[in-house]
Amino acid sequence: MASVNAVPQARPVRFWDRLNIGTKRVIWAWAFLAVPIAFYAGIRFYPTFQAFWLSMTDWDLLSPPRFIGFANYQTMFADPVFWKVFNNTFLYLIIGTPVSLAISFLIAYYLDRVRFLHSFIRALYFLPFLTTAAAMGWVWRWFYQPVPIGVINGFLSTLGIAQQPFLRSVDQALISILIPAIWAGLGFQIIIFMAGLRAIPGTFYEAARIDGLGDWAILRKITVPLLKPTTVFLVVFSSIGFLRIFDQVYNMTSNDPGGPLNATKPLVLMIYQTAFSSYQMGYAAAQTVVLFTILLFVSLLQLYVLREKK
Amino acid sequence: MTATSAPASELTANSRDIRPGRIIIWTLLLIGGIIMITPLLFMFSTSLKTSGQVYDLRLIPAAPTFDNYLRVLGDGRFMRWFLNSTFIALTVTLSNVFFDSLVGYTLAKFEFRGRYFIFLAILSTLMIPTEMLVIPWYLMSSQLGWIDSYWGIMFPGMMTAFGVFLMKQFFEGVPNDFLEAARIDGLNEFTIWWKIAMPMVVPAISALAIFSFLGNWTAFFWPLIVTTSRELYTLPVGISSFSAESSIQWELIMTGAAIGTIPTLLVFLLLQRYIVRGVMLAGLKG
Amino acid sequence: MAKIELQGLVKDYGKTRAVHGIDLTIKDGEFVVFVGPSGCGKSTTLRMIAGLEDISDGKLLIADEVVNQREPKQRNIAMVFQNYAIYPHMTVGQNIGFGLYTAKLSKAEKKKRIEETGQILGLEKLLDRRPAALSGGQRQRVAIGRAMVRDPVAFLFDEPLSNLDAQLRSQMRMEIKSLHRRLGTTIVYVTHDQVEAMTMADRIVVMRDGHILQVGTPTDLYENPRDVFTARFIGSPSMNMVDGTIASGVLSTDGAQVEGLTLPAHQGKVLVGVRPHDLMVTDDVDGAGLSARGEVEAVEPLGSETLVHVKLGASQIIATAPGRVVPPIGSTVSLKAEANSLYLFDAASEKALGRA
Amino acid sequence: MAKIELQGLVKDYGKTRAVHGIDLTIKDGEFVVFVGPSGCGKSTTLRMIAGLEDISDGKLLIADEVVNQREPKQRNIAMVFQNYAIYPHMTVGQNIGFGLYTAKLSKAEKKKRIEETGQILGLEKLLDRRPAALSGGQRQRVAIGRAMVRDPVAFLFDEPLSNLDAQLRSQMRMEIKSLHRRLGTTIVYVTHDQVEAMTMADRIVVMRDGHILQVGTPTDLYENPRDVFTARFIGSPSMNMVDGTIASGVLSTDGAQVEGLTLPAHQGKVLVGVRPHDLMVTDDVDGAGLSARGEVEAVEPLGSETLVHVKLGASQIIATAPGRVVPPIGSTVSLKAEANSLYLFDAASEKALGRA
Amino acid sequence: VEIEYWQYVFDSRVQAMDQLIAAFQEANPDITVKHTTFPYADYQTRVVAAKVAGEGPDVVQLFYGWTDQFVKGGLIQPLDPEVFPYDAIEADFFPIVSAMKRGDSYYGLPTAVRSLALFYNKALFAEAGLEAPTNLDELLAAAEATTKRDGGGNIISAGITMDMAGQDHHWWREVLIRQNGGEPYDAEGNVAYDSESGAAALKFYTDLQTEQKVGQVGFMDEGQAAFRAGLAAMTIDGTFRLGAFEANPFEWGVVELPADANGMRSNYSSYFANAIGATAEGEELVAAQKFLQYISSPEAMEIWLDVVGELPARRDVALTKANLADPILGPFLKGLDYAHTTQFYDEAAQRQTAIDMVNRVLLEGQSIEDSITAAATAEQAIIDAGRQ
Ligand SMILES: Nc1ncnc2c1ncn2[C@@H]1O[C@H](COP(=O)(O)OP(=O)(O)OP(=O)(O)O)[C@@H](O)[C@H]1O
Ligand SMILES: Nc1ncnc2c1ncn2[C@@H]1O[C@H](COP(=O)(O)OP(=O)(O)OP(=O)(O)O)[C@@H](O)[C@H]1O
Ligand SMILES: [Mg+2]
Ligand SMILES: [Mg+2]
Repeated sequence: MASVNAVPQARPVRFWDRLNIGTKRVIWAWAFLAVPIAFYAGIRFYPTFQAFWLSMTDWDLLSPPRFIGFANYQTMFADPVFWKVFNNTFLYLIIGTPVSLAISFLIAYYLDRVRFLHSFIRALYFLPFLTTAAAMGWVWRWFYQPVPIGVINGFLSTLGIAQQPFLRSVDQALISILIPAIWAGLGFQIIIFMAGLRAIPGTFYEAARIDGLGDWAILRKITVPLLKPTTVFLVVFSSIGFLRIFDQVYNMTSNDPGGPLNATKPLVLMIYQTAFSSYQMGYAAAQTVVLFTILLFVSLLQLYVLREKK
Repeated sequence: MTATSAPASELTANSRDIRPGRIIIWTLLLIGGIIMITPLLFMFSTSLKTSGQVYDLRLIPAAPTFDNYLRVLGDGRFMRWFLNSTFIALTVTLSNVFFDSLVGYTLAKFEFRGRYFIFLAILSTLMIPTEMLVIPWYLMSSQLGWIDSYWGIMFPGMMTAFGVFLMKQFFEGVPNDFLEAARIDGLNEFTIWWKIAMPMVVPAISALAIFSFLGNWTAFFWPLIVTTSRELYTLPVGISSFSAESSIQWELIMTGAAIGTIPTLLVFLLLQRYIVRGVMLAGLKG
Repeated sequence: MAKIELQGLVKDYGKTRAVHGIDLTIKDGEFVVFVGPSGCGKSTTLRMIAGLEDISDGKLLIADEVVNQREPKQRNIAMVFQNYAIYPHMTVGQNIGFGLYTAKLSKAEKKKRIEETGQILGLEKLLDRRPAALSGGQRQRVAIGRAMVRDPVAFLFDEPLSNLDAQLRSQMRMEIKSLHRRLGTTIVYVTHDQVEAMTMADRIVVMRDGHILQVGTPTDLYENPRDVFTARFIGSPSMNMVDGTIASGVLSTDGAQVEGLTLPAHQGKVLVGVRPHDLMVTDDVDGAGLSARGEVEAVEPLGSETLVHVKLGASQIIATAPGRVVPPIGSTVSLKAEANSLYLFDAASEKALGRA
Repeated sequence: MAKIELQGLVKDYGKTRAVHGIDLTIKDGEFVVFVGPSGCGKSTTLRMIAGLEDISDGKLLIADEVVNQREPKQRNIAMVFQNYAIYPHMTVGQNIGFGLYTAKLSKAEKKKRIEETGQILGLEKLLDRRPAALSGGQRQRVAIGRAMVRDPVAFLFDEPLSNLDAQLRSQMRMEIKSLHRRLGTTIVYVTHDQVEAMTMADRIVVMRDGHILQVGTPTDLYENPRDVFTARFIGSPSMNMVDGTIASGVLSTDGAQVEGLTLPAHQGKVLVGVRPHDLMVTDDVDGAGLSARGEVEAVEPLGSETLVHVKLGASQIIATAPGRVVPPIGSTVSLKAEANSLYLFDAASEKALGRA
Repeated sequence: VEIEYWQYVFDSRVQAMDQLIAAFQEANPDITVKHTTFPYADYQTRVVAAKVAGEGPDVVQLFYGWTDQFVKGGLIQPLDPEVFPYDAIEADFFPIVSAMKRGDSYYGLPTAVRSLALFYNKALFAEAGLEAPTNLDELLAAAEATTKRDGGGNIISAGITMDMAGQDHHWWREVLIRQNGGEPYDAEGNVAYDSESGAAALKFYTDLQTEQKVGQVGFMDEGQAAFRAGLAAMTIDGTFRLGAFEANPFEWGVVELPADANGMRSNYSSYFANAIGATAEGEELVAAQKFLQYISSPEAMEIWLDVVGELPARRDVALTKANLADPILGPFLKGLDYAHTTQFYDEAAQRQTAIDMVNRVLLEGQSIEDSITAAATAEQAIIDAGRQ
C-alpha cells in the first residue's frame, strides 16, 4: 500500500501550526463556547443584572426609572403580605419537596419490580407531566368542590368524613394547591428515580441478600445510600420547582389569585402581580432579587448538606 | 456491560416473585396510575360535552359529541397554531440538542482554565426566575425587531442549563480513547464531537430532546407576550384565547388541551424507554 | 462447614435449559473449582447453590438437608463476586461488618471480629477508608473479609480475580488458597482461567453446555483428560492436536512420524494430542515416541523456555525449546515427544482412547 | 516508516513531572516495547509520540524532523487503544475506513483498501457487522485495521491486549507480531505484561517513575538485568531474592548454602537472585551453586511443572519441581540452583554486580 | 396609512369589529386598519409591554377602570376637542362617559356600555311557585325558597350566587351601600364606606351565607358557573354574560336589580372605551381620529348591539322603544338610568380589597366592622397611590 498521508513537507508554517497542542485545544474549547457564552451573557445574565439595578429604582414601565436606593426593599420588608408570601413559599418548599420525593420514590421503587404491563403503568404516572397547567387547574378546582359536585368531598362523605372546604379555607388551600403541583411533577421524578435505581448494579442486592438482609434493610442500607446522586439531583431540581411554583396557583385561584386572603400566594405570583397588574417593575425586581437569593441559598445549602462525604 | 451489572430487577425476577405481595403491589400501582390520570379523563370527558353540559360533571358525558373537535380542528387557525407549536418545539429542541451537547461536551472533555466557572455560571441560570427576564427580553426583542416572529418566540429557550448539565454528565462517561483515536485519524475537534462523541450519547440526546420538546410544547407565558398576530400563536396561547372576559369556553379549552396532549403523548410513548436509559446512563453524579 | 450435594440440579430460563441436571458431591472442607467456557452454566450453578436463583429441578443439600426453598441467609453461605460488590458508600470496616448484619452480637463483639478479619487479610490499616481509595486487590480482600467475618458453612467465589492484573492475580490466588487451608471451609470457586483451577483446586469440575464433562484432581485432569475438550482446556499452552489414523494397529499421522508405541485397540481416525511442554525442539529424535520436522513460523522467548510455533502439515503446533535457544523464523527444526506423552482421542466422538 | 527519536523528552502535569527527560532512538521498522509498573509514564510517553499530549521539554523527531508542534494527523502515526476505541455506531467497514478520513481517495479506492485490510486481518466476512456483535479479539483486529489502513509511519499500541482473556491474548500476540513482520512498520508497544514484552519485542524499554532503567533485547534483559527492579520484572514467576553478605570473597546467605562460585569484587550486603526455573526441587544438591532446604508452604501444580513455595529464613522463595511431582505442604524439600544461574546485586543501590 | 387597533379576544367582539373595519375602510379607502387581539387575561400586560417597547397601537380598547393607569403610563392621549367636541359628548352619551374624563380632557369614547341585572332560573322559580323578586326582601324570600340542601345542611343548589370576584363587589359597592343610606366614595373620591351603612351592606351580603344560608362563596367555583349549571336560582351579572347564558339548558329571565324597602334602586355601569394611543401622530393620528369617530357613531353602535348584544353608549341609540320593551335588554337599559360608575385607580387591586373583606368575615370570623375598616384602609391606600 502506498502512503496516502505522507507528512506534508514543504508547507508554509502557519500561525496555527506553531501553537502547542494544548493551546489549540483551549482555542477550540473557547470557539465552541463562544456562541453559548454570548447567548447566556445576553439572554440570561445581562437581564439579571438589569433586574438587580431595577430593584433600586421606581420603574413603573411607563416613566423612566429613577434610582431610589433600597426603598423598594424597605417597603417590601415592611409589608405583611410579603412575609405571608415568603412564608407560603417556604411551605411549598418544605412540604412539597419531601412529600413528592417520598411518593415518587415509593412508586419508582415498586414500579421498578413490576414486569407485567410495566411501560403501560409507567406511562400512566408520566402522563400528567404532559398536560397544560391551565386545563388541569380547572379540573382540580372541580375536584375540590363541596358535594354534590366535588369528587373528593363526595368520596369523603361516603367514608363518613365531614366535608372539607379545601380551596375555600385559609388553612387547607395551600395544601390543596400543592397536591396538583406534586401530581404534575410526579411522573418526571419517578422516571428519574427509576433510572437511578436501574443504575445500581444487581450484585449489590445479591451480596446483601447473601448477607442476610431483608427487603427493608436492603432498601435502607443499600438502595437509598446508593441512590444519593439521583436524590441530590431531584432534591435540588424539585426545590427550585417548588420555590418557583406559579402555574398551579395562578390557574387554581384565578378568581382570587393567591387567595383566599393570600393563603396560597407564592413569591412568583406576587412578582407577577406586582409587575403585570400593578406595573411596579422596580418593586417586582426587588422581589425577584429576594427570590433569586432564596433559590441560590437553598440550592447551595442542599448541595452542601447532601455532598459526598469523603 | 457484564451480566453482573444488569439491572437488579431482572435478576430478582424469579418465578418465586409471583406471590400475593407482588400482586397486591401491582394492583396498588395500577390503581395509583388510574388516579393519576383521572384529571386527564375529565379533560377528555369535558371535551366531548356541549357548552351547556360543561357543568354537568359526570365523567361519562350524557350525550358525547365530537362537535368541539370539529369546531376546533375545523378552524384553520387551530391547525396553524398546532403547526406553529410543532415547528417551534422542534426547532428549539434541535437547537437545544446541538448547543447543550456542544457546551456539555466542551465542559466535560476539554481542560482549560475557567471551565468550572463557566459550568457554575450556566447552572446558576437555573436559579434565575424567568419572570424576572420577560421585560428585558421584550425590550430586547423590540429593539432587534424580533417581536411577533418565530425567532422572537424561540430565542430565550435556544439553550438550557438543564440540557448542558445532562449532556455534560453523559459526555464524561464517553471514554477519551474514542476521541483520541479520532484525533489520530485526523478529525478536527468539531468533527470529533459531531461524528464520534454525539452518536455515542444517543440515549442522552433522546432524553434531552423529549424534555425539551415537552417543555416547549406547553410554553405559554413568553409566546403570549411576544406574539401579536394570531397567526403566530402557539397552541397553548391559542387555546387560552378561547377564554374571554370572565367567560371561559371550557369545553373548547379542554378539547384544545386534549388535542395538544396527543403529540406529546405519542412522543413519550415512542421514546419512553430512551428517557429511562438516557437518564440512567447519565448516572447523575451531582 | 458442611458437605454440599447437587442431585440432578436443573436450571431453566424460560424455555432454554442452562443447567442440565448435574450431580456432584462437594465434601466438607473441599476446594472445588468449576471451569468451562463462557456461558456453560458455571455461574448459574453457583447461584443456585447460593440461593440467588430458583432451582428448576433436582435437589440441593447442604449438610444433608434439602435447602431448595431456603433463602440465602438461611443457607449461611458467603459469596464473593467478580466485581467485588463492595458498597461504595461504606468504609472498609463497615463493609466487612455488613456480613454480620443479622448476627446477634454486641457492638464490641462485632468490632472485634471486624478487626480480626481485617488483620487476617492485612486490611487493619484500611478499615476507615472508602472503597474508592483502594486498589483492586484490596477491594477483593474486603469482599473476602465480608464473606469471612460471619463464619459461613461455605464460600462461593464467582471469578473473583478476573478484574485483577496478572501479578495481583497470582498473589491473590495464593492468599485465597492459604485462607482455605487456615479456615478449612468448603469453597466452590468459578473461573475460566485454567491456571487458577490447576493451582487452587482440590478437585476441578469441567463444564460445558450445562453438563459436567469431568470431575477430578488437577493432576488427574492433566494426565487423564476424558475428552478433547478437557485436554485442550487444561494446561497452557493448549495441547496440540494432530490428525491421524489407526489402521490395523499402526498409527500414521499428518506430517509426523510415530515409532514404538503401544496403541489402544481402535480402528479409524484419531486425534493425537501432545502437550507443548512434551514436544521438544531437539536434534535427538531417536527412540520411541513422535517426531517431526517443520518450518518455524514464530517464536516466543519467555526467558526460561522458548515456545516455538512450527508448521506441521496444514496446521501449526507449538513446541518448546530451552530458554536460551531461539530458533530463527523460517528455519526448519526437528521435534520430539517421548513415548507415553501422547494422548489419543477418537476423532468422531472426541473421547479419550488412552495414552501412548 | 520512519525512525523515531526521543531527545530528553519531559512531561509535566502541573507541578508533578511524569516523564523525566528520556532519550531513546527507535530504529525504522523496529518493534519496541515499553514495560514498567503502573504509573511509570509509559502511556504518557506514547501519547507524546502520538501527539495527544504536549511535550513539556525536549525534542521528538520522526524521520529526522522535529514534530513537537505537529498535530497527530500531520505526524501520520496510528494508535491502537486498550479498549479498542472502535466506534459502536459504525460498522466494521466504516470503522476501518475511518482511518482514511482525511485521505484524498475516491470512494472506490477507499473501499478497495478497506477490503484489502479486512482480508489481511481475516475480517472480510464481518465488514458489515456492528462492533457490538464482535468478540474481543475481533474488535481488537478492527482497531488494528483502522490503524493499518492508511499506512502510517509507525504504530503505537497502548496495552492493546489487556482486556482479552489469556487464550485470546496469546493468539493476538502472535498476530500482531506476524503483522509486524509482514508490514515492517515501526511499532511502539506499551504493556505491563512481561510475557508480551518478552515474546514480541525487538527491544524492551524498562521504565520506572518516569525514567528509563534499561533498554535491550528480551534475552539481554533476562540474562543481564542491570538492577533488581528489571530482574524481578522480567521473567515469570519473579526472580527470588535472598539476602546475603560478601565478606572477604565469601558469600554467606540467609538460610542457603553457596559453594564454588566465582564472586565479583564486592564487599558488604548483597541480594542473591535466583529464578524459580533455575531453582529445582531435587535431592541431588551436590556441586557448585546454591542449595537450600526448607518447608513447603504452597504448591501450584501447573501440569507441566509444579511451582513450590518454600520457606527460607524469614522469606518465601519459589522453586520448580517437574510436572508430576507435587511435594506435600509442610514437608521439607531440598533445592538446588546451578552455578552461573545466580544474579548478584548490591543490597543498597540494587545495581547488578554480575552473575555467579 | 395603516393604523393598528387592539382589543381582547372575544368571538363576537372580533366579528363585530371586523365588520366595522370593513365598513370604515370602504368609506376611507386610504386607510387600512390592522386588527390585533389578545386573550383577555393578558391584555393589559400586552399593552404595557408594547408601550415599553414603543410599539403601541393607534387605537386601543380599554376598560374604563384602567384609564388612570393608561393615562399615567402615557399609553393614550387626550381626545382633541376640535375633532371630538366635549359638549357634544356630554350631551349624546350616557353620563357615565365622564369616567373617561381626567382634568379637562376626555381620553376615550365607548361604543357600548353594560350594566347589571338579576338573572333568575325560571324553572327553579316555577318549581317554588315564585315570581322574580323586585326588592331585597323578596330576593331573600325567593332565595330561601329556591335553596336546596342535603341531609347535612350542605347547599346542593344555591338560592343566589355569591362571587365577589365576579360582579358582586359592584353590587355591594354601588348598590347595597347606597340602599343602606351610605356612599361608597365621597366627593373627593375618597373611601366613604367605613360607616354604619357600609357595615350594614356587608352584613346583608355575608348574611346570605352565614344567616340565611342561601348562598355560599366558592360554590361551583364561580357564580356564573353555578347558574349555568342550573344549580343556582339567581345571580347578579352583566350584559356581557348574555352570550354565555344563551346555551343554558333551561329558561331564564332578567329583572332589574332589586330595590330596597323604599323602592330605591341603584346600578353599576361600566364599559370598554376606545382611546387613541400615545404614539399616534401626524397622518396616523388623523386616521385614528377618523376611526374612533366611526366606531363611536350611532351606526357602529347598532351593529355592535346586533352582533355583540351590548348596550349602545349613546342615549338616543340605546333608549329606543323597541329596546326598552325587550325582555332581556330592557332591565339593563333601565338600570343605566340610575347607574353609577366607580372611578377605579387599580381595578384589580380594588376588587381584591372587597374579596378579602368578605373572606375575612367568612373564613377568619373577623367582625363586620373591623373587616370593613381594614378594607377601607387598604382601598384608600390604593387610591392615594393612584393619585400620585
Ligand atoms: N437471567 C438469565 N436469563 C436467561 N438466560 C440466562 C440468564 N442467566 C444466564 N443465562 C444463560 O444461561 C447460560 C449459562 O450462563 P452462566 O452465566 O451460568 O454462564 P457462565 O458459565 O457463568 O459464563 P461466564 O464465564 O461468561 O460467566 C448462558 O447460556 C446464559 O445465556
Ligand atoms: N492528565 C493527567 N494529569 C495529571 N497527571 C497525570 C495525567 N495523566 C497521567 N498522569 C500521571 O502521570 C504518571 C504517568 O502516567 P501514565 O498514564 O503514563 O502511566 P502508565 O505507565 O501508562 O501506567 P498504566 O500502566 O497504569 O497505564 C502517573 O503518575 C499519572 O498519575
Ligand atoms: Mg459467570
Ligand atoms: Mg497507561
